[in-house]
Amino acid sequence: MHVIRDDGSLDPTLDPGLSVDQVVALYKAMVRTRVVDDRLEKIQRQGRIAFHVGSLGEEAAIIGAAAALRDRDWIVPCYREVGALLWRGYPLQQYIDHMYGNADDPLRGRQMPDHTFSRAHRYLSVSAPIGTQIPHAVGVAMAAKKRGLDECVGVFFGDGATSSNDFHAAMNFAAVYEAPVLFLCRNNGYAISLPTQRQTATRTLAEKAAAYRIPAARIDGNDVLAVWRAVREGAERAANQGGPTFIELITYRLGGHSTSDDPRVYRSQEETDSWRKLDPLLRLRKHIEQRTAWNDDLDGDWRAVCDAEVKECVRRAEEKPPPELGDMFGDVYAEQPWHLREQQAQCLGGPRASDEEDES
Amino acid sequence: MHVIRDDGSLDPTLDPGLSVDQVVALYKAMVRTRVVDDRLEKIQRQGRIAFHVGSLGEEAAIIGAAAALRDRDWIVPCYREVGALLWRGYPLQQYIDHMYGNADDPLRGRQMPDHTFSRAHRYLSVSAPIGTQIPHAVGVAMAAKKRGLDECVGVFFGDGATSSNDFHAAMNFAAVYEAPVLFLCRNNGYAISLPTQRQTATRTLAEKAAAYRIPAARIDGNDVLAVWRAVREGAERAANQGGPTFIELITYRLGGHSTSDDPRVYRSQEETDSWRKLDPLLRLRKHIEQRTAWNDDLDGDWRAVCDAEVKECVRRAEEKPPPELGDMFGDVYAEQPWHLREQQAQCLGGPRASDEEDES
Amino acid sequence: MTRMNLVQAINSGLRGALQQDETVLLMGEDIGQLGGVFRVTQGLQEEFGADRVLDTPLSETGILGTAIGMALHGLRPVTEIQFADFIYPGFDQLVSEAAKYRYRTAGEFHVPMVVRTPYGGGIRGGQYHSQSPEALFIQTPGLKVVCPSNPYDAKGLLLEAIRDEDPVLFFEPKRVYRAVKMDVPDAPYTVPLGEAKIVRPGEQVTCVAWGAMLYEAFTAAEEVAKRGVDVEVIDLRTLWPLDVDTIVSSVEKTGRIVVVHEAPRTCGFGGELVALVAERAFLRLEAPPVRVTGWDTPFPLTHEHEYLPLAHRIVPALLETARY
Amino acid sequence: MTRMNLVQAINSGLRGALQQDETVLLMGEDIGQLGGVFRVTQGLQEEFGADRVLDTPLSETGILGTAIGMALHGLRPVTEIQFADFIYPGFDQLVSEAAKYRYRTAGEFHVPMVVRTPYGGGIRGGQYHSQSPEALFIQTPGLKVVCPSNPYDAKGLLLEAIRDEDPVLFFEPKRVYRAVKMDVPDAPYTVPLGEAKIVRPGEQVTCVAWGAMLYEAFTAAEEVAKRGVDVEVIDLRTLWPLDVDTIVSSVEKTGRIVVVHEAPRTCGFGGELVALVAERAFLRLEAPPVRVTGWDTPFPLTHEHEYLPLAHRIVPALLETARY
Ligand SMILES: Cc1ncc(C[n+]2csc(CCOP(=O)(O)OP(=O)(O)O)c2C)c(N)n1
Ligand SMILES: Cc1ncc(C[n+]2csc(CCOP(=O)(O)OP(=O)(O)O)c2C)c(N)n1
Ligand SMILES: [Mg+2]
Ligand SMILES: [Mg+2]
Repeated sequence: MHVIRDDGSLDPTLDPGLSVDQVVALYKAMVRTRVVDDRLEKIQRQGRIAFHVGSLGEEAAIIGAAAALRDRDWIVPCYREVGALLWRGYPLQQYIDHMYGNADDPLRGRQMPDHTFSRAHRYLSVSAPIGTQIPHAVGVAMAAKKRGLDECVGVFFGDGATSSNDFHAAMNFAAVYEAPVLFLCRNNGYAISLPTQRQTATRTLAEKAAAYRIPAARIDGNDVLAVWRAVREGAERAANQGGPTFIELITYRLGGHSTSDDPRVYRSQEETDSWRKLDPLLRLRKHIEQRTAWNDDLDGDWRAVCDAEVKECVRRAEEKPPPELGDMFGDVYAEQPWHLREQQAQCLGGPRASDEEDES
Repeated sequence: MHVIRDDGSLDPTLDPGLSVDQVVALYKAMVRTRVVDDRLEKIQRQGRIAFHVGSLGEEAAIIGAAAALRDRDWIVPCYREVGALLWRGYPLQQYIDHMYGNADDPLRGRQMPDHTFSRAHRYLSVSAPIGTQIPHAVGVAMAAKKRGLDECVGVFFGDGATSSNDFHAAMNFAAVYEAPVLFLCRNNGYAISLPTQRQTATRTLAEKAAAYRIPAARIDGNDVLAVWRAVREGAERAANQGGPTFIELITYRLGGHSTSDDPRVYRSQEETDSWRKLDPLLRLRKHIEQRTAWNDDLDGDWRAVCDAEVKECVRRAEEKPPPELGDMFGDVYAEQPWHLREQQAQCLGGPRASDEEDES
Repeated sequence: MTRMNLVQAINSGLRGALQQDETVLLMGEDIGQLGGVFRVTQGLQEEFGADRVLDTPLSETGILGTAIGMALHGLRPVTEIQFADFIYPGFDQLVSEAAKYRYRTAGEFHVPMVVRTPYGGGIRGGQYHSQSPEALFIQTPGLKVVCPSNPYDAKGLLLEAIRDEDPVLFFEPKRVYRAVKMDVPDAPYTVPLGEAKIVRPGEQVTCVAWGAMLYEAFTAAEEVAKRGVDVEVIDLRTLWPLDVDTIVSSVEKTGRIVVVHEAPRTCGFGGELVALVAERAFLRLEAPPVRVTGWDTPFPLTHEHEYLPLAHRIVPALLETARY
Repeated sequence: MTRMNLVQAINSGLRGALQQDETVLLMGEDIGQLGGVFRVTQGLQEEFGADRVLDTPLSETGILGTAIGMALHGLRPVTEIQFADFIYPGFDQLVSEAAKYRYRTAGEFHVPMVVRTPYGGGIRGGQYHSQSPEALFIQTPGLKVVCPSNPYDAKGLLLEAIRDEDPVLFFEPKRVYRAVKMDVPDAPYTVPLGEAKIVRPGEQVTCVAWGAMLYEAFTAAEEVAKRGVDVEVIDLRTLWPLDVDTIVSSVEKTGRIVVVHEAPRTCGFGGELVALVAERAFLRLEAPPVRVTGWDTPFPLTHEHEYLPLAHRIVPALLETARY
């Protein structure tokens, strides 16, 4: 079921009524995310950053959902949703600095690339263990409800995460406490190499919501307006004390799991090619071309703008020094205890690994 | 839906066709379990054993399920199913010795009361953490299947356990690997003090099976023939490569959670009274009274026999010494490593807590 | 001032926190209507409502995971894990998330939560109702670990833990729950984290203990005093961050240390304490450091009093160490 | 004999086990068609079938929990946890079940299973792809813990672990996976558990290490040798049950010990080793025992080479200890 039909027109019965500006903004954000992804993948291959985990092919699911949430709603990310953070206005330079773990990295080089967060953008922190963020989202939603705040929470996770302990606990708690939370399950077909059909015996992931009595929707995650519509509906249910909603966003990971992965080992070129035709950027572009004067030139210009922007950010990021060595010892606790003070002094006063390398 | 109707007759469309001897055997086993429970509760109150967790009111669910499994099938218990173990012929004396943690306790006093097991009776070991046994059952079933053995596995757990990590993982693995396993969920209304309605937002527990694409049945767990029928059906499905089945056995914990609990704090007398009328022993007795010459005298005699048996076991158990002190150091590994050898020697050669008490 | 046992003092602390700070809430299995299996939260749901004293489904992952979320959004959840032995299903949320959230967000987010849990043996609880897993959490940077031994400290440390901006594991010695009574102020007060207490000054041997074993160490010290050995007994109170100075100063004076804990010896906190002392007071040590601990087996039932490092095992350790 | 790196040697060991013993099977995330994220199981599903090399759903609870069940019913599952950092969701099954099953059934049931997992830093893995949680398992009675440093030992220890009747944690130093090559027999062979190896005899300081840090200890020893300090380097290989005699004998000779490990210092295995030595070789110790370890912070990224106890930090520790 599509909101944007194959010919680019909207199904009038489903049209969520976004303005031209709004749909163009969505498209531009999706393209920008894609361009950033491409660039990061390249520089990773050149060994300039350690790692990248991208969202190639999943931009509609991510940005459509982010756009449908209100500014005051929280986003609780998995690790593939930096597009949602950028949509909310997070500075690209800051993201790229983080990718380099340099002195301006908000994480102070303490974590792998793509582990973003921002309180200002109501975006919790990316964590590598699969599923752990899902109960956090429920807790944030419970807190918002207890505090009488009109906020809801959208939590992203993948098909693989539905097998995690945390998914099960979070879904159950959300339903029992009627938490205003949206479970945004990006079913991108794979958990690294494991296809969704072998992750679970169910035919869909949406079926799983029945085990908790949570209403569920199954949506074409490559149709940004279908995503927008479903998420907005869920957000409204949450706002009206209707409790949680589970939304399965059917999409496909067009790239590798991360820059460390080679998907050719476990899936066929034909399969990937067939999904390439369903690229969410293509579907949305067809629509905006119908609705406005978007064309190849404009498209190329925008891509060039985005690429120039990210290249500039990369250039700057590479000029920045690494974080202070002492930064390694901060923020373990609110106040640094004696043992970390001692260890920091010992480390700062001692020899460096780099000295060693110099010697040899 | 009952197999044994309120008047004691059988619904001919559901009658599983058990002989008179078979139903009387079921009844006698259920009564025996009840009598043992009663006696253990009494001696616990007198401080003669540390603890007991009984099955008052749940005998049909437990013994009906055990009886429907074949001898070669495995039972993986929670902690309330000693009735199933006794049904399989486990010596009562051994059970009572275990309750006393004496020298003949098969566990050598290493664990709380009611933590039974028996390889001979294909009954895995009771463990206190809720839910952990459920994936074990799936693993046993997977192993049986891999080894080409015609065995299935029945795993018991409570309503509370459906919230555990292990339940979720086990259900998913069972479905994905089509393991010959029966999930026997005793919904006895409570997880200690938490009523099932607040354990989950679903109306039934059987609904949860849909999340894994496991066929489910919802059964009156106080109707021993309904239990027998459903479990036998599931066992046949498993034997015919039909994979797992989830069976919700609706019953009620007539007693406290354990001898440490006082249920009056969290539930009403009326509620308990109304369930007392649904006591599974009453329903089955009505049936066997119709079918055979069972009467008050026979009933009283059988109870007396059971009580005499358990009293005699208790008497003997109390005469036995505690296990050897050195037993504390065995079976940590297949072979005792140096550090445990040392610690054992140190313990055996050192002073005793009892010496201390003598002194003071 | 009211004469309270440990259960009452903790209950009083929780009540005070709930009264003082509306962001405080309690979560756990059976803590509401039942008041907890040890009755520590008795009456609190009635007083503060099911909205602030939550009976949760049976999931430690759910309790700890949602509590982290609440802590991230302005609340101060005080969770109860029914027995320390049952913390493991939620272990990942504690060590991967609560402990690391501040670090990986450079302080932008943090997790002010408390995990209360009864620990330890001596109540005929066998393998799964007796464990002392404190070392697992001490090894995890980002967590604090507290273990009071008496009602006064328990209330004060608990209130301080609730005010603390970091996740605190609060281990309650269940063997002491009803065994010790003392005068406790009715109003809220705090006892600072990170300060050990010398409960018996002495000159010849330093004996470090906490929780339920503090009493055994004390009893043993009194016992050996009769035989002319003067032991300094230290109640750690906060296990981590440790009050290392109090221990090291004591050992610098006595030259001897005996550490007592219920957990198995190997890789228990005792090893760390011995190592710290060996590193910091090496030249002052006059006898080998000694650990009197649970044995390296699962926790047994029948012989639990031979498993636990009770006074009968501490006494010879103190005597041998003093006479070395 | 083939020249193999660590990945190839483990792969060869797994292949040998699958060939020799039909009760052996492998389970884990992405270990089948992909051959594991580090390619350790490459080709094994193709060779032995999806029935013996199982790609599992994303659940460590499920992997470890069902593996226990299989082990209880006659199989010898060899599980892979993709990174040691992800063992925590399955922690409960290991410490509450695998570790205690034999004890609580007095040997009637037991759990012969292996948990393979890459551990450690140095591959730019940050907080969640670098941890060294061995101490958590060493503290759990009933588990064995192995950590090879080189291809030959890895294959032999793995085959021994698979034959072992108890659950074995098998930590693979991922930093070494492709960094070291040596001749390894193609046929199966075993290296016994519980035996450390003196990889560099020396007279003045004992240096204990394992896994990836063994190389750093060795490099540091060679470095200080140039400055006239003669270090004995011990590769533990099995962490628990420990080969305590080799360590204590060495310290009785040298009077000095430096322990090196990647895990945070506090409550790491180093504390236990220092305590054991302080207890057992007290009168022979001529210098304070020293731990060179990861710092007590979560594992960082950019400065991971300053976090790890690499040779540059071991060298001064050896020199100071020798000159104390
Ligand atoms: C607890 C845990 N186990 C294993 C991993 C390793 N791992 C990282 S991503 C991943 C697959 C996740 O798949 P999915 O949830 O579908 O998300 P996707 O990457 O497809 O967006 C795995 C197994 C992990 N990060 N955490
Ligand atoms: C992981 C874990 N958490 C908490 C407990 C404490 N506990 C023991 S029994 C129980 C309730 C179990 O309820 P249910 O699964 O319905 O089984 P029932 O006792 O009703 O048969 C709880 C919470 C435990 N044993 N394990
Ligand atoms: Mg996926
Ligand atoms: Mg129940």
